[in-house]
Amino acid sequence: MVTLISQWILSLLIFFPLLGAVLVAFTKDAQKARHLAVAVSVLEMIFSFHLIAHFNVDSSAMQFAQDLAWLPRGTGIRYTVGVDGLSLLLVMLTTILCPLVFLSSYSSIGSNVKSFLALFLVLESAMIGALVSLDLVLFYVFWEAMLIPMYFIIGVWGGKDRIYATTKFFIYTVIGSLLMLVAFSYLYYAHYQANGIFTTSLIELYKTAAALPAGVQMWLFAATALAFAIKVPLFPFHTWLPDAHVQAPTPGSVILAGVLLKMGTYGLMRMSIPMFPQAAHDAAPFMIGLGVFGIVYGALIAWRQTDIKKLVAYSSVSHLGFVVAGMFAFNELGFTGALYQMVNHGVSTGALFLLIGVVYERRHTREMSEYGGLAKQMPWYAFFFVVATMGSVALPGTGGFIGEWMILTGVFQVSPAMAAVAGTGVILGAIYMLWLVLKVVWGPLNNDENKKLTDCTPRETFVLATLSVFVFATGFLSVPMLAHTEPTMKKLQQSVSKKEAYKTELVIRGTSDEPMRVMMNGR
Amino acid sequence: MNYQAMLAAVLLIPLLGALLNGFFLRRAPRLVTVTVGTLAIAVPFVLSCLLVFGPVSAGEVIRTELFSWISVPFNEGRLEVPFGLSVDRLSGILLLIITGVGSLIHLYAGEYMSHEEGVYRFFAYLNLFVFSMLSLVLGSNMVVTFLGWEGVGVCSYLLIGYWYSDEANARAGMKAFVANRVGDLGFLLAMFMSVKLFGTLDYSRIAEALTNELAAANAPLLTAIGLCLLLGVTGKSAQLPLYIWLPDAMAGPTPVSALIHAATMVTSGIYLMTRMSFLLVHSPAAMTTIAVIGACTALFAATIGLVQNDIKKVLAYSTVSQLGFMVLGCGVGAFQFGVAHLMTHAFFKALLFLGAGSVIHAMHHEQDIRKMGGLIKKMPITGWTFVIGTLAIIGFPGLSGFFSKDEILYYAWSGTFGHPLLWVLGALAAACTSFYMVRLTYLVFFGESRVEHAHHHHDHGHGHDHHHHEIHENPLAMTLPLMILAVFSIIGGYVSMPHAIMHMLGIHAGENLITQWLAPVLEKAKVVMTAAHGEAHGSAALEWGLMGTSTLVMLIMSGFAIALYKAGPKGGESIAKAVGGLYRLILDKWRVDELYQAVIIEPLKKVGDGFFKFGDRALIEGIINEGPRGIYLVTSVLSDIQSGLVRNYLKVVFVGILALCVWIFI
Amino acid sequence: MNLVMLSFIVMGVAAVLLSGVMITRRWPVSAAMVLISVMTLLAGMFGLLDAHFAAVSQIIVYAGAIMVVFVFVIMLLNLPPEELRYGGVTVGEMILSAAGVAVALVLGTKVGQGYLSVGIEELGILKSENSLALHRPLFGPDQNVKNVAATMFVEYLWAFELISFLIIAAMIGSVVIAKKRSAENANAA
Amino acid sequence: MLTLPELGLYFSFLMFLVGLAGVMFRKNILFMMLSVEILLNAANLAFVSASRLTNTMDGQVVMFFVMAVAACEAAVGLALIISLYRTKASIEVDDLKALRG
Repeated sequence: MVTLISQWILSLLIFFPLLGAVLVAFTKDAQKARHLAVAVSVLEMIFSFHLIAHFNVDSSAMQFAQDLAWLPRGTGIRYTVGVDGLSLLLVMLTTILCPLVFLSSYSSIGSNVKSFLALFLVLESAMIGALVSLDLVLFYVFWEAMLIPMYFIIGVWGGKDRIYATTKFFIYTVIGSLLMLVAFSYLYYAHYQANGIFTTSLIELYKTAAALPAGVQMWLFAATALAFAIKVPLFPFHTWLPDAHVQAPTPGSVILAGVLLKMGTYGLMRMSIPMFPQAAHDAAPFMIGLGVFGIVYGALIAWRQTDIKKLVAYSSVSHLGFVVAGMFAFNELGFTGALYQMVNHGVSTGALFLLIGVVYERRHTREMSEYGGLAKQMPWYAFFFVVATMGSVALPGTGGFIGEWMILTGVFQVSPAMAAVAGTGVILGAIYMLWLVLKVVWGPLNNDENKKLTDCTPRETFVLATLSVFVFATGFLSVPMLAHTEPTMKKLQQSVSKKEAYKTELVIRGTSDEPMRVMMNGR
Repeated sequence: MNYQAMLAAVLLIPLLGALLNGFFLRRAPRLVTVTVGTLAIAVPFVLSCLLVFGPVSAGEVIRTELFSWISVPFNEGRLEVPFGLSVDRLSGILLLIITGVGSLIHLYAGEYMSHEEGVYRFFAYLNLFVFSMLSLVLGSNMVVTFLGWEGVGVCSYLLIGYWYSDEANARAGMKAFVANRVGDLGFLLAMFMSVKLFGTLDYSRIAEALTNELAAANAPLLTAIGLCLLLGVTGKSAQLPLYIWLPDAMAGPTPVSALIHAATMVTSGIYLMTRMSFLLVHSPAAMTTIAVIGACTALFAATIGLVQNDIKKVLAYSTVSQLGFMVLGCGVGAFQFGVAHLMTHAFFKALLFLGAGSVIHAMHHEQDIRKMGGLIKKMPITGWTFVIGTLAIIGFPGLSGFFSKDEILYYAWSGTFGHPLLWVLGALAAACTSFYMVRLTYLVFFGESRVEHAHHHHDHGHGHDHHHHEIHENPLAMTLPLMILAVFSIIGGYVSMPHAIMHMLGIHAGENLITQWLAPVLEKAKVVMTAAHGEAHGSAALEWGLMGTSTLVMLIMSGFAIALYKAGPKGGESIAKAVGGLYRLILDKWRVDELYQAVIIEPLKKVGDGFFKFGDRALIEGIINEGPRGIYLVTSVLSDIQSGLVRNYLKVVFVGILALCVWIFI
Repeated sequence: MNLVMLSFIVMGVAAVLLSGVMITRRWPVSAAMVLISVMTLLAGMFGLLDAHFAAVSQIIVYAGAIMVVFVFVIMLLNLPPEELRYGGVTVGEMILSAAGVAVALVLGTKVGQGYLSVGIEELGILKSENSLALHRPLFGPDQNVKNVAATMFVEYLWAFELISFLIIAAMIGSVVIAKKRSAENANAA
Repeated sequence: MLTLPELGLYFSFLMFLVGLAGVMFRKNILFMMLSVEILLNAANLAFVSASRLTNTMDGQVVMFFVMAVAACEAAVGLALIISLYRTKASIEVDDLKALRG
């Protein structure tokens, strides 16, 4: 029974929200649709606990794998999904963040509720699909499918300049992903030339890609890395992010910061680096440089913003600079830290966007100068704000510290100077985040508008309290969490540092006494 | 109850207290809040006494690991960072100071904050602070120490900005946090280097790994670690160039200033240097830098203290200056006397701050010493204990400050890394200390009363409406801590009695108490120093000479201060006028804040603006937006070809077909 | 040069020439009539190519049904003479026509050498294992309808069904397009 | 050797040229549509010839599909012509410039 569930769990996770989206679309009442969406996402979360419960922490294989025929046989394009240490945490982050986002949408989304919820469920489906797919075409389909709901979420429910922002977001991302498609197509053909069969299986193409000559690898690496770097967003491809964040509705911002940006860094770690180890090595100094420069650049710009959302958006640029720098250090510390930091950034920045949403719904402005002294009027709000801030500035005891500490330690082993420069990001991070807190939470309560503000509702309190617990839980429980990722990270590190192909396999459950390997039929 | 559990309890009870006060006792009566807050520190104090006077004094090191915090594969092995606690003799001293002085201050604060609303927040922060401070000193590896290191920074941030309704307070908190963060970067870098060099962050493992061969092979790296640690110390212990946050931190409630910004948090730098002494002594360059920074800070801050008129500001600069002494002591290799001064300073500076708080409380938040005077008649306990504190800090013979400070000054001249110049700087600083402390005490407690009896409104955002203008002594909850601290301020110094005096008194125990106590901790450092530089080159005559000189200087300066301010605060004006420009410069604290603002903050802001305007908006957005515009230009030309006439399009198709035919068939 | 070949060539030439005549007619009705004869000629050619079913449906569906619609519409519109002018032919169009004729002539000289069907084996249609032809039941060479049906309802079933949807959609669409205007006109009137 | 299907292909080419000329040169939509029918017939001839050439039935099947599409095209196209004529009182193709870039 467990094996059966394990075999189908990922497909369930992918398609259950899709089913939910259909149901939500046919609901009559907006309020009922909201309840239904929450129920669907909570169920999805409960399903996803199966992954944690039955994940084999000693294995780096692709677990819970399923490999079914999809497109006609000759094309070699199959429906292949699986989870390993790299994607597990991000899948969990997605399934846990989504119910919170749906809860937050009760008050932030007032019009076209059903279409919003349906689109959001489609988005969840696509995100999980992109995280678990092990077939390049399948991945590409989900990758692009993420774009469409987000395009509408920003474009329909966004702020004043939403059309500009959403178009920019769309064009940036599509340009990147088209280049990625070209690289995938090249690989597809290169594999055919080398082995005489067509396949888009990621596991097979790891081997093909790593065997390509360095020059070719560099081009392919550049094409895929560009696609992912735009999504991350890495300096200098980040300018879509502030616009998109500022215009997006609160739930959109949360999921954009919480999960969508992680797709870029996930892609780098899943595709670009293990596929083209030689090229990744050659490009590493450059990528670390971009990441580190992005840290300082994003932080300095964030400091000078007066729009709260823009400030947090630029802080994302800074934080994700850490992630990119960490993974290109090519040691376990860097890889693990990068992955952990993705999760932490999702939690703390998600919380910050939710917090901004709370006051935005009450005051309909994002200007820092409009606020001030909220601690007096909204003590719990102030508490959550400070907690989220502490998570964001990587205070020891929060997950951000573990992530940044690992990243910086990892980078230091490779390039002390870069680590030192990146370390200034820690200082600058404190400056801009505390500046935000100073201007919003502390200070005198001067603005009369603010004197009418009410503290968080029970629903908001629940959402924010959950995230606050996560901020600290990730800070102290890193060992049990990272135990899931360790074999994968180790393998990744080994294959990359030796510039060998990344080897993995599909299994239903990772336990060694389970002989149920998925057949690699037709390959 | 075994010792490991006790150790864990010592750390966790304050955290429990913070959680209780922060979440569950929000609506509880004040008495409950205060009791919980105080007990959360007092119980660990009792446990600490059991620990320190039990196994630790017998030479044991108690260790316990709460859980595994970070564990990553690293260079074929693993980098394990457990949440480990250990208490040895060094952390034992700190443990007693934190919980002991902490309990007294909590007791005091319960009364001091009696007019405040929502005092649960204050006690939650304070308990959290004690938790952080304890994890700082109890951490068995650098990461746990760093947890406390940053944790105390955050609590300090929250407590300085406790009265957040005034933005200046919140700003002061932010300044403290950011300045501390700059130092924290140094600590972080030191950690990274330790990982690279030793592959572990556990203090005892590092000590094992650091052999003389390794040290010789990695001398530059060790110097770098030392300097990075020093950066951390300058941030946390308010040394040049990062001291600027401490005077502003006086915006917090006075018990906070006493606990955090005098007795505990700011001394964590000294703790760290002593903890890492075995490593620092391998690098003479780092040690010399530490000593110079300490000496310069001591003098620099003391000069500012000379002219301040805010009672807490004077004490703040005095704290910076005293911290400079401690750093100087560590820098010249006399770590044990740095720690001894840390301890005596914790007593007398906490006493002074609490005394100042008592005055402020009685005067309804008046802090300007020009508006005080003659208070000793109205507040005898506060007054006389304050006098004891003053005598202790200026090094009046027989009181605690005399012993610890003179030992530091002696080693500044004759220590392993000492130099007479360092002594000169230190002695000058001590002279200034005598002057401004006596000036402060005299202006506040003696002479004519200059208290304004007119009703003056003060909007601290925490106003209380009962205006009894009669100044009177505070209740026992506030004076009891003063008296206890006064006793320790008198006797605390005997642990570091100089050799010369010991000889004179006929004590032939070899070393003084503090040296004996800390000998296991500093053993490795001493071996290294002795091997490289030989025994310290002092003599009894030198010791007597220096001691005499500094006592003489102290007496002269104190007398000078009393003579100058006998007639009230205007006494100094003649001198101020004589050196006009210099006076104003010092009154403006050498304008260091303004310098930083102009040299660091403003340029960084400009860079941020520049990045935003030219990098993001002009350059990247320019390319992004102009690119499509260029394409549009081309396509608009092309689109003019699209006449809209279907037949024309067909002609193009026709041409295409013909071309295809020609290509294929002909 | 047997009789089949000869009649095929005659019919082909006639069809091409009549097409030329058709596009130069001034009156739409006569053009439609010429087009019907072209289609009939093509039906004959299909028959000679052994596509008997195609030939029959060419006459019934094309010449019969589709062209009737055309004629019906032409009658319905009843265009005035000034709507039916030829319009000038530009120099560029002349050159294009000349080029077309030239290519056609050149190609014509090559037809006898099997130029059009050269390399048909190399295309691999018959060899490829993917070829659908291999899996198809073949009835005799004279059982054209059976063969067409076997292919259409086995290999092309889905396409066939989709085409049926297309026809329904076109039917509804044309009704809607033609009707909407008249309803609006009625309102305007 | 001259074969029947090959000739058929050639004739289909010629007819296609003529039909294309019709679509290009006539400015009347009705004539254009008639010319399109010639184009489709030419394509049909090519399909049937190819079917004979390769000895498969696919060409003929596709021919039926083309026929069906032609029927749709005629129905929709003629409906459009009617509605166009009603609004613009003209079926001159040069009067329709909505596609202009």
